[in-house]
Amino acid sequence: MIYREAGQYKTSYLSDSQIFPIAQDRYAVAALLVIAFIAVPLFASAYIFSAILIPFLIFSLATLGLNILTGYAGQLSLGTAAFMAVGAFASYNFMLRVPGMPVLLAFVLGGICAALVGILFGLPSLRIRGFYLAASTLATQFFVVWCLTKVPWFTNNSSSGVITAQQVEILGYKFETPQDKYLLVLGIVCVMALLAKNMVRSTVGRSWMAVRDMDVAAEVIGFRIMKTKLTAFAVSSFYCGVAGALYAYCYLGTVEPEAYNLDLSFRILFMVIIGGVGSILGSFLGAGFIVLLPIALSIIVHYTGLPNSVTSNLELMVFGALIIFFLIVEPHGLARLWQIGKEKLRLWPFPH
Amino acid sequence: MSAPSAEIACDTFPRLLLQHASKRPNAPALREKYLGIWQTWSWAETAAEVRAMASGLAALGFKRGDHLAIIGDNRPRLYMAFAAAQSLGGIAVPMYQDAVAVEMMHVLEDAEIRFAVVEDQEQVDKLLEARESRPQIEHIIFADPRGLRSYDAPGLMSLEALRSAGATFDQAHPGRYEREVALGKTADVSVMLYTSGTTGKPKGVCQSHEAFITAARGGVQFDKLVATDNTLSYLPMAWVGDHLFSYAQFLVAGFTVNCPESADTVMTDLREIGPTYYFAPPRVFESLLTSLSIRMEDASHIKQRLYNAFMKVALRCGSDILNGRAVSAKDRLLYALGNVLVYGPLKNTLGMSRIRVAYTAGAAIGPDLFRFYRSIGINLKQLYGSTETCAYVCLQPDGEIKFDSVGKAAPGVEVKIADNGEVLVRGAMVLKEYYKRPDATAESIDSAGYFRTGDAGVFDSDGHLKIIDRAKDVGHLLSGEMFAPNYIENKLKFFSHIQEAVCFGNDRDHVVAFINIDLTAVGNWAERRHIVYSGYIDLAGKDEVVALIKDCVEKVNAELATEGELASSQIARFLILHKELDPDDDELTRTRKVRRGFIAEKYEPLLSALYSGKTVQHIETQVKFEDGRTGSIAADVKISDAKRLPALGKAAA
Amino acid sequence: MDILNSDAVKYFITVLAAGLLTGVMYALVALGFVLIYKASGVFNFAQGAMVFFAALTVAGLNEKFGLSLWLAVPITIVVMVALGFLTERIVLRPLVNQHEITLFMATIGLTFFIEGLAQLLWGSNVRTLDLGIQDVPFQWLIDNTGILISQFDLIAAGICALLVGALALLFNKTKIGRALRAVADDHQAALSVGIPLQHVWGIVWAVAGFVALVAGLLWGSRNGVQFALTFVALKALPVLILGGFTSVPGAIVGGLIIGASEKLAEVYLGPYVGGGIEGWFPYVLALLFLLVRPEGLFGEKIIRRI
Amino acid sequence: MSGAGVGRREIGDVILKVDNISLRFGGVKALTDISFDVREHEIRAIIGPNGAGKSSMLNVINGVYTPQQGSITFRGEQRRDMNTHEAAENGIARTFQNIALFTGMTVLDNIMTGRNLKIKSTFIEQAFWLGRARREEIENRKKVEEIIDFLQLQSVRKTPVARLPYGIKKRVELARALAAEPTMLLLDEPMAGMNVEEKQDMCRFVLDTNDQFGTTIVLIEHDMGVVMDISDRVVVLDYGKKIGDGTPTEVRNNPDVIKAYLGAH
Repeated sequence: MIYREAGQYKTSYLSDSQIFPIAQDRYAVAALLVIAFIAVPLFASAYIFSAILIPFLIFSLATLGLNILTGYAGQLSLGTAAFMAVGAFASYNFMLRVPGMPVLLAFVLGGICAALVGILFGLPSLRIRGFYLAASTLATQFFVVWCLTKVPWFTNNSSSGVITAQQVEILGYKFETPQDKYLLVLGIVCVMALLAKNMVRSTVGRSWMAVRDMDVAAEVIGFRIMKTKLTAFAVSSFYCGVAGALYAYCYLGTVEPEAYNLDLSFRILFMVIIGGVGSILGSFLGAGFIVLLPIALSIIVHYTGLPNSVTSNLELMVFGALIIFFLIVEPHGLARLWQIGKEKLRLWPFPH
Repeated sequence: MSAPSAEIACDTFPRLLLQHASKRPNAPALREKYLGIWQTWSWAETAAEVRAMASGLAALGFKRGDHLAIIGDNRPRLYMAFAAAQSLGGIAVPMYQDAVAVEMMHVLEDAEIRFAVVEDQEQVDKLLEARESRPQIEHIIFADPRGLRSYDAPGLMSLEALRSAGATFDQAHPGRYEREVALGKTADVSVMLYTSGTTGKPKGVCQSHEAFITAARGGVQFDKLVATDNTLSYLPMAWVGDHLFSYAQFLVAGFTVNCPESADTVMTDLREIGPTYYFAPPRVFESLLTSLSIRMEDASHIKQRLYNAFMKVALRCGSDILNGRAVSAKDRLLYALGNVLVYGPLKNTLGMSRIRVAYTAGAAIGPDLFRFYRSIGINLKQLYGSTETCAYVCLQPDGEIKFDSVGKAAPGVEVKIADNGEVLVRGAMVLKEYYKRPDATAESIDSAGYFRTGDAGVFDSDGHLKIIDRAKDVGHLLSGEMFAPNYIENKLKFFSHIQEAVCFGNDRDHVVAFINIDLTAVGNWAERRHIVYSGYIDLAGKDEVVALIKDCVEKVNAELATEGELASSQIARFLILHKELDPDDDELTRTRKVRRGFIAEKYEPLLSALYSGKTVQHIETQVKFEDGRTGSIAADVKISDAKRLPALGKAAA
Repeated sequence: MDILNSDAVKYFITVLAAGLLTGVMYALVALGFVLIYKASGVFNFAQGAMVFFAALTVAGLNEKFGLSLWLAVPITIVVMVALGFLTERIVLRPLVNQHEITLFMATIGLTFFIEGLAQLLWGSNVRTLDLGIQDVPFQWLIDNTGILISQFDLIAAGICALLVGALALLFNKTKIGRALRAVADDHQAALSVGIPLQHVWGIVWAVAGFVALVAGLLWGSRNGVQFALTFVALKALPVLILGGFTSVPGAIVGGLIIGASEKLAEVYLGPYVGGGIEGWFPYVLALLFLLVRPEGLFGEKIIRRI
Repeated sequence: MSGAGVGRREIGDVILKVDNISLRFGGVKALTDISFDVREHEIRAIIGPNGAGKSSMLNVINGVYTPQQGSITFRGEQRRDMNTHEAAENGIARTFQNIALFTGMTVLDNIMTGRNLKIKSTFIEQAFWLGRARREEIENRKKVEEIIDFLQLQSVRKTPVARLPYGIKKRVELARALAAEPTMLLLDEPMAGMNVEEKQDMCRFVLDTNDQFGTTIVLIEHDMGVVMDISDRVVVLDYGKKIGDGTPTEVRNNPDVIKAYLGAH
């Protein structure tokens, strides 16, 4: 309905392969960025920043990471939180042990450490597939958290195993308020989402999807299966690692290895499923949905006068039911619903 | 003659091209969707290509006055070939690309074609076959080399090779190209378009640069066309309309012509380009509306209601708003809302949201159809013209749109009605002559220089011309009343269920009709009523369908009853033909006009059955399939009576 | 024969036996997985949640309504069978013919749902479940060999053995069992000879629910009825990787290997690395094993044709 | 459609030679002692009844299966067996009997995957959409568009392949194989399941490919009419053994072949 595409023709491959080929989409995204970077910081409260927006952005990034691996490359992982943990604790140690370490570099290095661990634990994917692989990624989950708990060096000999993230300072500017942290996270997430989009629209993304859809054919046309899968593990883990570091530095502040438990892994998997397997946009939608759902539930529970303990159990049930619902009704999640809606708007008033 | 200067008059197409190339070298001239994107030629590039092609032709011995056949789909390089031939003082002869070999043969021979620029292997094959009996075809130049690598026929070369030969030739003969262009005179014949000819062999209509430039200038001025306009060229290049819109006006106004990727993708390409200036014959608008209605039928209930409600608003006030008349504030508001919710998106999905001016011509357009497009805000207008008048005689001025007229005489055109009702035209756009047919030329241009259009028409009180029929088709019933078959046929064809109609009645006591149903529309109608059918023949024979058509026929009768003398032309009996009329079977011309005489002869048993009172007639017909084989179809055709009303005018008198 | 009598060896045997007996209980959980996987190709991640749900229901009925075990257990059996049927009906039937990963993810959703439901119904505090069996060393063995083995573990192992035996009978001797095996071998073929596939799947889910109940009772009375029970099910995963997803004997042998190796690793390796390795050791073991033999000990090698 | 060999590229030297290939799956013998050669620029058909080992033969040539015995000589280089990746790098492309497209991608992306070996930029360059990555993307898009044009897939360019009709899917698979600019193309039943018109189109595309790019083509086909029309030489397999080899006419008159075919039907 709002789309007016007549007259939007492409005279070069560059303009044909841009991320948002439709002008209206470009305007909408530009408007959204303006709102996110300018309007929101002006008007949002500290609660909204720290309870909704910051976790939403961080989870989006982690979901994006898992989506690269699961959605694009077709490798199911239940160890997302472990890669996040590696990113967080590696960043912490880089900051701690390297004097003058810039915090952004520490995040990147944390991500790289996560990527290396990802490659290591991705090795089995060369021989096994499906839920054998999923089961084996659980090994990552348990092993990494155990390691971080048991090896005191990682937590700087903290007796409780809890670390406190260092002050975030970039070029002398200290990121202290929730608003500052929101802007930092937003900036990082935007850049990384852009990079992810670039990857999935290039050869590397096509190699992931090819391996996902038909690995024998992918091999026959010249993709190297091993390289492709390990790249997916590395990139995915890098994203999760950075998300894990942000989780520690910009959200929790103090954190113990157990914060990155299996439950978090599942939660991020849910975001992928509900948001949309194999969709960058879906990662954001899924994260938004799962961040907002408990808040909505607790409001409902509060108004219906049920005991608060109900909320957490109800949350589990609703999550579970939603997963099943989406898998049955719309396996490509909210992103597909969005896409269908958009198609309808483009064709409006015609049905097809 | 001295070397050309910038001051040279822009009165030939090559000089117009050079002018654009020097004034706006980087502006887009031609675009073609090729390899997935819109490849663009700027005016400078276009001029350079034309120069290379022209030089290449010159190197091959193409001389002033030579004819260059151009055959293929609408492609930028083929349009350039027109200019290349004209640069050398040659004459472009575009030919219908889907014509069968026999038809092509006549033109090739008549125009003494020695040179041809063609699109692809398909056309090369046709020409090579033609050459076996017409050895004068010396040079065949093809644009798309696909599949032609192993051909080694003499005189066959690629456009690429022609251009590089041209570049070499150009270097060896500096200034030659400029001299050739400067030699061109505005009165020279620039193009020869073959008339479709409902009877007899096609005649070559010789048009000068001046004729087409005058016609184009008139249109450009009339509709304020500018260099930033865009058109989509998808109608045959051999057709006068395309030559006016995609070549003459293109060079006069300097707008951009866009060529679609393939015949399958015209609709998508139309949507992508979103032309600002658009031309289509009524049948295109009609099939668009048909497919639109079919698509809407699948829409959800809410959408349908929304659509219907706002279409009502549009039909009530849309045309008035477009014509700039006074409309109530409430209607304006509703229309604005409708524009957001329905018309805007509708135009957008059709690729018509940027259209400033759209034209239709070539056949009569149904009032409902016409009203529909205008009501949703598309400035659709009718024009009247013919190959002999550069498709330019009458135009509808903005704000003065009437559904049943073709508008006022265009700038620079004199129109008058002869005593026998025939429309006569005089002006620069009238043809120079029919090629090698002084008899025909003399017959169609009178001593005062008026061209006989062959159409019967009248001027209404506002000075708008209304075309009734072909003058020669206008006949008389035995009772002496006027009988205008086309007029009746068009009324029938305005019903979406009727694809074609052929009426007979000259020198008879009443009118009868052959009808072709529209397979898509009637098929859909049948599906919704759960009527099972296997194909055209089966569907055409269904009683329900006969009843449907009978209803249409009777509505036409009711209209005719109000139109004075024509009231006697009400259809007494009709039948639904068992096969679709087809140009391949010579029943229609390439421009889809019915060949009434031929049809009457071919289906003689049916015609006599109509006049004999039979209710069923068996018939067997030869048909030609796409691959050239022939076969026959047989059917028992049902014949029905239609109710006729007393003439209203007469009853009152 | 002195070596056998040395303390070190006795200790080793004690640890090994304890591990093996735990392994039997792992095997019991794994059995639930195998049943469903064999019949319907679904990797039922929710098996652990079903174990938890069963144990909590028994404990809850016992605690909240004061029902004795003799009453609570039959009621729970009915509940579990119903849960199994419903799961098959609501969750899996609409997903039939979907990719196995999709089914797997659906069972993860199911896991959350069941866990939430269990705690919503019965609360989330830790409960004890007393089956009347003491978790004390078996005196006779201490007296005669000096090896400490839990009486509870022995009895639990006995129950497991009984259950496995019963299932074996069910599979091999009854009509339903034959249908089940036919379905497991080839869905299409089973359908074409007129075996009601969905009927069979319903039964399998019901049986899996029953197996979950037995496992829940044993694990619950041993470790207390709490959320951590769901992690026991996670232990079944390496068992399955080792044994192969489709093999009943595989589940048993795999369970024994995992049970024994994790205890041995904890006791002999743990102290050097800070302990707590039970949590991940089975996984890493299974992972290493996978690299050597991706189809598991008893699984069938898959030849992919193109 | 022009007849076999008319005006096509001149047939060159032997480009592929398989010697004494034997392949077993467990105890089942799929191929026994097969030898034949393929010459540059020719269209070589492999025919035979169902289960004759035709697909297995292609799988051996491009390294999906490893034969237990024999050797393969490709472009003068003799080896025990081919490895899939080497085969791709050496310019062997193929299509599959059961369409093996990447169902989650559009036609364009599917064909783009065929060009992966031409891409030199790393994933980091691609992530940043830097000079080389972007340039390669555009250069390869252009090549792909030429193939889309060649196989007349313009109208479905951006359609997800899952939505396409069968015949078009087959064509997209051919396009993906052609995108690699192969020296040798292995086609596994390219016309299976098609109607007459689609078959004609596909025949034309195969001949055009051979003509335009000089690609050597090895194809498996059931339709004897097609095989006789378009191939230069034919190998006949039956129960994993070679029972005939020669021009279409020779093969047609070979008594063993006649027997195998009559026996099979």
